[in-house]
Formats: sequence, structure tokens, C-alpha cells
Amino acid sequence: MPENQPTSSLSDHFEPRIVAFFCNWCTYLAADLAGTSRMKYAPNARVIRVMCSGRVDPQFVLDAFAHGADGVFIGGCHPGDCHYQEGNYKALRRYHLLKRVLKEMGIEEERFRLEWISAAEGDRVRSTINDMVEKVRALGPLDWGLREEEVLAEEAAA
Amino acid sequence: MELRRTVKFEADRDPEFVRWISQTVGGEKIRHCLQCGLCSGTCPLSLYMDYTPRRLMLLSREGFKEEVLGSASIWLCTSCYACMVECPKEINITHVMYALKERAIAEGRYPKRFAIPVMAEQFSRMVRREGRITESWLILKVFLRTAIWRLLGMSSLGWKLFRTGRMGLGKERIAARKDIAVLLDSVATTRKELAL
Amino acid sequence: MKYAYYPGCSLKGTGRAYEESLLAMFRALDIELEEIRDWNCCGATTYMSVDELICYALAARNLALAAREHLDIIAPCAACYLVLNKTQRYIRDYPKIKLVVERALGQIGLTYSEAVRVRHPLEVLLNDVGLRAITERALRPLKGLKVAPYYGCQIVRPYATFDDQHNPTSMDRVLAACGAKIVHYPLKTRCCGGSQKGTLPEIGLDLIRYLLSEAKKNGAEVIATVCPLCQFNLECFQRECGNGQPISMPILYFSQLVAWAMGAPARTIGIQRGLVPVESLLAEREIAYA
Amino acid sequence: MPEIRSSGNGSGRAPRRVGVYVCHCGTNIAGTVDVRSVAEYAATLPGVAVSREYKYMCSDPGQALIQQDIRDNNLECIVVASCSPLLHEPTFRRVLARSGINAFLLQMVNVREHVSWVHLDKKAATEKAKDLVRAAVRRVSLHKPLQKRRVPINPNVLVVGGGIAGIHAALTLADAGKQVYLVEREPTIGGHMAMFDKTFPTLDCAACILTPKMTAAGSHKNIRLWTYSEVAQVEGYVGNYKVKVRHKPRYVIDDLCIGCQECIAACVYKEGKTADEFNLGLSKRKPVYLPFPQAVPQKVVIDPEACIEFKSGKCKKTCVEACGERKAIDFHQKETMEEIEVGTIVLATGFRTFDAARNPYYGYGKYGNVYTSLEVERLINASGPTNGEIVLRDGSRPKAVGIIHCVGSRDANTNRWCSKVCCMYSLKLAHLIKERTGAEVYNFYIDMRTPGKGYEEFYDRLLDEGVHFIRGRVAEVSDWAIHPSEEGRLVIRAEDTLAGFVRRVPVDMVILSVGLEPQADAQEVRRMFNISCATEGWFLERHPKLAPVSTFTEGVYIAGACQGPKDIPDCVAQAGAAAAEALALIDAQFVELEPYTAYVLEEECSGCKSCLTACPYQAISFQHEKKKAVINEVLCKGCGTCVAGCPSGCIQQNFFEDQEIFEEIEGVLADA
Repeated sequence: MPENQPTSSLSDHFEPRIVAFFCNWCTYLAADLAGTSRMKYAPNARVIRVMCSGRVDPQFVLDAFAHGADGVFIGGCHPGDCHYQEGNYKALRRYHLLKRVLKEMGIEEERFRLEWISAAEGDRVRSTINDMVEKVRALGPLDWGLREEEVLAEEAAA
Repeated sequence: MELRRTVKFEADRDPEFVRWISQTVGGEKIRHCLQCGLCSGTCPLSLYMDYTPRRLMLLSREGFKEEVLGSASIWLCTSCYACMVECPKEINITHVMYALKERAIAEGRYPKRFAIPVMAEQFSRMVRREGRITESWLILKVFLRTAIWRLLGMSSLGWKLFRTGRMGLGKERIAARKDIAVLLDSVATTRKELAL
Repeated sequence: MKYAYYPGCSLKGTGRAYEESLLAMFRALDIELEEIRDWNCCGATTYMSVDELICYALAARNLALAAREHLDIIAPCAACYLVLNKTQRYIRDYPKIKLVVERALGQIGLTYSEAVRVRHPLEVLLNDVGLRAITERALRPLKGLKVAPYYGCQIVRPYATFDDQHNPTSMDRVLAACGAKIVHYPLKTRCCGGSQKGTLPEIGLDLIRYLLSEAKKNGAEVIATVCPLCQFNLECFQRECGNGQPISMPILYFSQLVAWAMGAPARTIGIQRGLVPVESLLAEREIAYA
Repeated sequence: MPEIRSSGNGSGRAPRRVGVYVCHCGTNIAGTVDVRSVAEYAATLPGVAVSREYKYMCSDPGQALIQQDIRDNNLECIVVASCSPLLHEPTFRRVLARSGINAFLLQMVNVREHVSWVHLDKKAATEKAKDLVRAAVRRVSLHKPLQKRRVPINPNVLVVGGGIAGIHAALTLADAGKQVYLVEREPTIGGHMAMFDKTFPTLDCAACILTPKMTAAGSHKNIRLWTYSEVAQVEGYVGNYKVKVRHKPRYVIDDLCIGCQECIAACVYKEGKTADEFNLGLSKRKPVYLPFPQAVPQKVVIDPEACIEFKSGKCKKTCVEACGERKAIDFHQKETMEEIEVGTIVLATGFRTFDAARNPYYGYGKYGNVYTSLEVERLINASGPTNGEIVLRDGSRPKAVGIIHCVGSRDANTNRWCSKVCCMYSLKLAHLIKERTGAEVYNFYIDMRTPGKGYEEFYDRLLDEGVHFIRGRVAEVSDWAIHPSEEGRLVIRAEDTLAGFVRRVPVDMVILSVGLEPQADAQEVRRMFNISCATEGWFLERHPKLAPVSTFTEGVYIAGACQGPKDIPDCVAQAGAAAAEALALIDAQFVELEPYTAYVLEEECSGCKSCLTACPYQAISFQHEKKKAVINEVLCKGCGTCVAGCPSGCIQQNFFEDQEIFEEIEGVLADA
């Protein structure tokens, strides 16, 4: 099958900025594995290490969007594999709630993603980041602050 | 007996050929070949080949274009796909064979009067003209261009088929023959544009 | 039930008996086949070796024609069946092929659709009709006729779309449901040489000889096939194969056997088109029916 | 609109004096990231007092450099941009500690695994590195001084799996005076090795070297041997695991059975009727049986599936008579659970062999005389179904034998990996067959892999013995004869890739050298012990080179073929290593845990109790008098789920405080 190439310097116009929260026990290790096996992927993601995907507070995500992130990506252990038994389920529940909130705020769902990636799945880090970068690039910049004003303006008008 | 000096120089290799074969549809994994020979072992025709499928994979991957395109083996492949389903490295050998035939024909690199390429030519020509194949005519044309004498041997069979209504001289053709022409031209132009 | 029907070139020529019996068989099962209007050659394996891209475009035209009718395609010829399947897969897997094909079809006012399903009559018999229904309709059972089921290559390779790659049994089950006795046939998926018989006679002959003698050895009275080219190869060179006295082995399409079992008159299903007489074998079973 | 935390450096106070160190890691980082410009950029960031780049930060001079700066520029916290924190965070923490500042005032930036190794575009990679460094600088000045927690280590060890690896690990630990629980699921220990006849390349008999170790393990004063038992549940953490073990009913009372086997002789079944598991179904056994003569423990088992008493309750019970006064047989025995406490765990759960039926073209299960290599091990074994006679199903001796390598190995359609041991055991079988039957032996191989002490020499010996070696993966085994010499025999078809043509070799017996696979229940097991599996399902080591027997769960070690295909010497070596790792932990008596625990800001806690259910470890309790939640630091594992869940934001996590993470988020996003 056709290889999915690193999409870094593909287009020079808009480079999406992705903030990624990776679980210390699986996805962060997977990202390390991608490194040790020299896989190549888009340089748009900035990884922040947390001990468990369950540690990711919805406010982290909002804060990221508010400060110019075009996408947020949470990586946790596969269901049943959580190093802390069930943190990833908590993460999943919060993810779904937050997704709705973001929708109402007019943030496209491709911009917010939760993936289960085990320590052995370096290649999924590669493919997921590449895929997300492409999708977000297609959507264009978020500049949420601006949208906020729009929302307020609308409210005022109403 | 005659003694021949055999040595291969790096200059004999054609890097372009390697690049081409490993990018052609189905050939993506050819570099993974570990030369296990499962393809040759399972191939019903390998017994008759000058280079077994395994060796063709090797020679292609190394870029010995002359040997590959000059080999009779690529014309022996019947597309039975036995090699492809068992290949431990998921190389689409049958498709590699197609690609090699295509290249050989494109470069006019095949034994003249050798029935298979002639057959391929005639076949495609007939499809282009009529949109369908009429077996009787196809066979006729092929033999006329390769081995007329065999027609005599076949005549009794031909007669039987004729009698049982399985062969006639009526031609199968479709109404939208123009469409076929347009279709093929379009493919040709797109191919040029994208340099496929 | 209704399906789009893609005969392919051979079923209009050397394989006429296949078409006749297939239509009879489905008629007996109250299934309607609507021949795709103005279909064209799928390109077969031969065109593949001249120009693969063109081959995909040719096949795609037929898919697009059927898509307009929103019907599944029944493709009886093994080669057509594979080419149509393969075209769908490659259009799905290779963006560049998709592009080429979609453009080309656009030029002639057609649009490609993934929706249409390409199906083999055997698979339709098993999944849409069902063995019980077949047995119920088989009012003239084959009463233990010893059949070697020969699948050949292209309906099980490279894609095992509906049957086991190494030991397919769909035809075994369908014919057994019609009362036939299936004999052990280890070569059921071994290549018959395809067009090699025409192009490299000696080699083609070797492969054919193996297939025939193995069937004989295992006590088959008939070989059943699903492919016009296999049928042609196995039937037409039996004299050359048997060194000295010719091997005499009727080669029938599975659909001829099924249709016959469902009571279709021999002449309507191309029995008379065979080069090796099978009438006597069938006659033995006729009596009970009459 | 939800409230968005203010940006700027957290608490608002002036940033601490930060030192930034960017590592070249030779060319590993410097090759893709412009380290100089990263260091120069860092120097411009608020709070940064010193910023340097150096070839190898982790080297002694590199470490010295940091210590020096800390002293000279009285730095308060450090940022190191180098490799993954999982590799060198401990190293640099020690540097801080040595320099007299708290080890946790360090922030690592992963610019190797996450940047230089995964990007091609130098410009983009350098930009990314700068972003990450900026974030780290902003975050590090919020780090609080922390102390690691010390918890005592329970000196008892659990070893799971009684194969050669498990036995060796157990004996090593027991000899060191530790209490060991050895749990084996089968009725006897010994594992696969007990099934072999000889071992390569020395050809010493497996039983002769294994049985002494088995009996030693069975009788060692420090080993509690539990066969026919399985681990049911694991709780706790390093040094303090609580393990539940399930004892399956043997219907024979361990302490009373002396292994005289009179019951077996007396059984109403004169002949065995049940397929003998140990002989892979090549022979039959009775309902009451001993897996094999040298089984340890020497205690019989009753198979309720086969025993008449269990089926009808109407058996004469001649076995009970035979047992007489000892009264060892108990038809009413029930499954029992036992709970133990251990500090460390060694997993040696082994492998299973590839199911040859998955390669239908080799005719396994279709042709009687196609065997797997393991079945042949039993045929050759003197205590096997044929007492060591190598014979075909009809009892006759094979004149020609074909050995097919790589069955279920190196194949994208089944298993991609090389199973490592097959080449050598195939050579061994070839030798034994030639020696005992004089048959022609053909080896069909893809690549002959004999790396190991005396292995290549053994291969050489086989060549000298006149064994055939044909390089080619076999395409088909069939009974389809096209030559008189092939009639009534099995024909192996393969290309002789070195000769360059296809060969058909008629033989009487085919041996499929099946590869090694992870155990069927590897996934459940790894979940129970909270460790990871590599994609193929082998247990994942902490580091492929530097921590091959450790896992990502402290105190859980892996040994033998459960980690990947291995031969006996490698298994034993690894078992020793795992035992040593466990001992090191035990003898330290204490283990230090990361202080990433959560704590409650009492004054802000509204007492809503929602955190109580959030914690999977029941570490949070409610103080009724104060109406506040409180977290037990010992029980808390530091996942931070409660922190993210607390509605009033009054729970914080050490080293991962909300404000620190906000700083990092805003740091990576703040425009350079």
C-alpha cells in the first residue's frame, strides 16, 4: 500500500500547532519508540507528559485552544490497560463531555482527539499525528479569541 | 565445450529500473524479498522458466534490466496468483510480472513471433476497436502472426467448435465503441500529465 | 431477486453453454438476471500485461454501468470476476488509479461508485439462495454422479472473497445438494495453464494432463468447472493428453449440472455443445425422473 | 464561557534563576536540531541565568559543568534538553542533589526521541525544540522541592511459571535465603524442556540436566511449590504485592500421596483411553495419572472428564482400595484460594508452539506422517509414546525424512519474527534421526541461523554426517505423485534457491519446525500484572538493551521465552538476571517511590466527596469531623485522576500542579 509520508514541509502557508497530552506509561513511551525506531512525522505537535490520561483537566484543553493551539490530542492506554486501572475511562468520559462543549463554541471536532496508543505502537503515534495535522491544516487556523468576540457580538445583537 | 566469461559490473545495473519497479503498483514491497523461493516452488510454470520468479525478483531489485526484460519467464506467468497469496513478504509478484510484461512490450523487448506478446497486442487492439473479444478471430490473428502451420493441426478442433456453435466468424462488438476510444485517450492523457 | 449480469466475452463464444445453463439455473430459482447494457471486455489478464491502467478503466466502465441500475453484478467468468474485484480494490487503495479512472469515466458521462458489489454465481447460490432451496428445486437429482470439482485459480486467488483459498468447497456443497458425489481432487485449485495452451502448447498440455489424469485416478465421471478457459483447456486437448489412447472425461460447467438437476432440458443448457459425450451418464439418471 | 487561567509566569512572582543545558548527544540531536541557536534563544528567556550546549550532557564532564554552574551562579533550578526523561532524569536529579539543591527542581526536555529522531526538516525541528525549552523554563520555576517516599520491601518473591526459567529463578532466590512461591499451572514443573530428549549443541540429555533442578525446586526449604495452580489476582505496589493463588482440585491430597502410583495400576481402566497431554496426544493415559515418570511433585492427578466415578458415581473405586490406609484420594476436593504477600514478582510463563494447521499447504492433520517438531521430540524421547523408536504411524521406519524450517516464522501471513531456536533444534533432530534410523534427512531452510557457542560447529558436524540442506521455503507437501518414485509417499516441493531450480523430494515423514508464539493468555496475564506487551504479544522489557528483564511496573521482572523466543542457555541466563534484580531490590530493604502524589488543599475543599469514588486505590477518605477529604500518601499512586476531577479545584498533584501544566501549555504556544 502507498506509504503515508511525513507531512512536515509539505505546505509552507499554515502550520497547525497541536498540543498533545501523553500518558507516561503508554503513549509517551510509544512516542519514544517512534524516536528510537527513527520514524518520521510532522513536527507540529508539542508533547506534554502527564502520568495518566485521567490527569488531563478539561481546563488544560480550553487553555490550549485559548492560547493559540489549532488542535489538542490526548493519548492514553488502551481500555483495560491503564497503569492506574481506570484513569483512561475517566479521560474518555471527560472527553465526550468536553467535545460537546467545544462543539457549542464552534470548534470543529477534528481539532480535539483522544487515542488509545500502547507502548508498542510507535507507528500509531506517527500516523495519528500526521493524520491530525493534515485534517487541522485543512480546517485552517483556529484563532479562537476572535471567534469569542464573534460569539459575544452575536449575543449582544440578540 | 565452449567457455564463457561471466562477470557483472556495477555499470550493468540500471538504478532507474530499480526505482521504477519498486514504485510500480504491487511492487512496493519488492525490497523485502528474502529470496526464500516459495514463489518458484508454488509456481506451476517455474519448471519451464529460464529465471524462476524468485530470481526475477532479485534481478529486478538489483536493476539487471537486460536479464529481466529478456527473460522468457515473464511471458510464462499465467496469473494464477499462487505465488502472491503465499509470499511471506506480501510482495504482489503477479502484479510485478504484469508490470514487467508491460515494460517489455513498451520497449519492444520481446522475442518476435513469440505467441504471448503477440496475443497481448492483438487482444488489446481488438478491445480498442470492438470493445469486446471474439475468440475465433483472436486465435486466428495470433496464429497468422506466429505459427500458421499450427492452424492445420488445430483445424479439426476448430471445426468441432464451429459445429457445436462455440466459434463463428460473426464479430462481437459494442455500440458505444466511441466511448472506449475516449476512455483510452483520457487514460493516456492523464498518465502523461501525472507522469505515471 | 434481481441482479445485473456481466457475461464477459467468452460466454458469448466458446463458453456459450455456461451462459445458457447459468440463465436456465437462475430461472429455475426465480432469479432475474439483467444483462448490463452494452458492456465491454473487462480486459482480462491479457490486457493487464499490455497496460494495467487502461485495464482498470475498461473494467470500471462496466462497474459504472451496473451502478446506474443499483444492482449487484453477477460475473460468472473467473477472469472477469477477478478483474472486476481487483479493479475495485485498486481504485480503493491507490489514489492515482482512482484519479485516472474517475477522469476517464467522466469523459464518457459515467461516474464510478464503490457501492456496486461484484459477486460470483456460486456465492449467490450459497448465500442468497441457500443449499436447502437448491435441493428442493433439484427434482432430477444427479444420483451419485461422481464429480471432480475444479475451481482453477482466479475465483479463490488472490482474494479469497467467499471461499477457502487452499481448499474451496462452495462448488462441492452446491453439487452435493443436487445429488452428486464429490470425489477427492487435490488439484482443485491448480492452474490449467490459461492461455498457455494456445501460446506454448507443450507446456499447456503438461498442466492439463495432470488435471485430467488425477481426476480419472480418483474415479471422477465428470469434471465440473467455473471458468470458460478451464473448461476449454480441459475439454479440447484430451486426445493429445492421453499418450496413445485419449483420456475421455466430460467437462461441464457446474451450472449445467445444477440446471440439469433442476429439470432443464439438455439442449437448453448446451449439453450438446460438449465435445465429450455425457448424454449416457445423464440418461441413467433420467429414467428415475421420467 | 469557562474561566481561562491567567497566563504569565504562574504565581506572578519573579522567576527563579534557571540554568538551561542543551545536549548534542553526539550528532543524534545536533544532527537535526541547531543546538547552538536553541541555547542562545534560551538565554534570552526571563529567569535564565545560564544557558549552555554541550556534546554529551550525561557524561561526567557534562554533569560537572552543571554542578559548577549551580555553585558559581547559585542557580535555583535546571532545565536539561536531551533525551527522554525515562532515560536520564534520574542521572540529572542526582547532579542537582550532589550540588545541594533539591533533585526535583529539574525539568527535562525530550529533544531526541520526540524531535531530532523523528523530524527531517531542521528548521521546524529547531523551532519545536525552542518551544519545548521555553515551556520547560516557564514550568521549572514553579517546581517545589520534593522528597521521594521510602516504602519497605517484603522479602518474599513470587515466581510464575515452572519451566526451566522459573525453576532457575526460584532456586537462585531460594538459595539466597528468600521465601519463594513457585506457581505452575500444569500438574508438574519442567515445562517444554521436560519434553525434549536431547539439547543442542552438546546433545546432553534434557532429563539428566533438568530433573535434578526440578527435584531441588520441589524439595527446597525456601520454596513453596504450587503446581496445578494459577495466579488469580494481584494487588498492591512494588515491595508490597498481595497475590491470590487458585489451587485447582487434583482430587488427591498432596501431603498424603507418596507417588507410589499403585492407584494407576489398580484403575478399572486396564488401558488408557484419554489423549496424553504430555505426549501431545501421541499416546493414551488413564483417568488417574502422573504426567511423566520424573514429574515433580510425584503426586498423581485425577481427570474428572475421564473418571467413571465423576461421570456416573458408580465406579468400583479400585484406586481408593489400592491407596488403602493412606487415604490420599478425595473425590470431593474443591478448588481453593490462597492469599500471599510478596515484594517482587518474576514472570516466566514461557511460550506455545505455532499451530501447524494454520499452514494448510503443509498437510498437517491431513497426512498422518506430517509431525510437528515438538511431537517428534516426544517420539525420540526414551520415555515417550514409542520408547524412543522413530516410527511412522504404521509402525514402520522412515527411509527418508524432510524437515521444514520456519513454519509459522518469518511469514507476514502468520508470524513475522524469527523464532531463533528452530534452526538449531532442526539440526539436532536431523542428527538424532540419522543416527537412529539411518534415513536420508533433508533440511529445507531459508537462512541457516546458528549464532551461539558451538552452534556453527554443530552445523558443520551435520554437514559432515551427510544430511541434505536445501535452501528454499517449501511450497507444498502432498501425496500427488507425478513420478513412479513418488507413488504412495509424501512429496515435498520447493525451489532449491542455490541451484536455481524446483525440486520434488519424496519422503516418508515430514517434520514441521514450528515457531514460538506468546502464550494464548499472554494478554490477560500482562493485564493482571500491569505490564505491557510488544505488538506481537511478547512481554515488553523496560529497555531492549539496558533493562532486558525489568518491566515498566516496579518489582515485576520477566524471564525466559515469555519475553521473546529463546533457547535454554538464554532462558537460564535471563532467569538468573531477573532473580538478581529482585534480590537487589530486596536487599536494599526499601524502595523509593516518585513523590507525584496528590494532596488536598483543606481550606478550599467543599467536602463534596466526588473524589472518593474517583480514586481506584481507595487512597482518599473523608474526615467527618472536618467535612474534608484527605489523601493517604502511602496508598496514592499519583495518577492525578482526582485532581482533574475535583470540581472545586482543591486537589493538587506534586510535580504536576495545575499551574505548572498551564505554564507548560502556554509556554509551548507562546510565540517566540
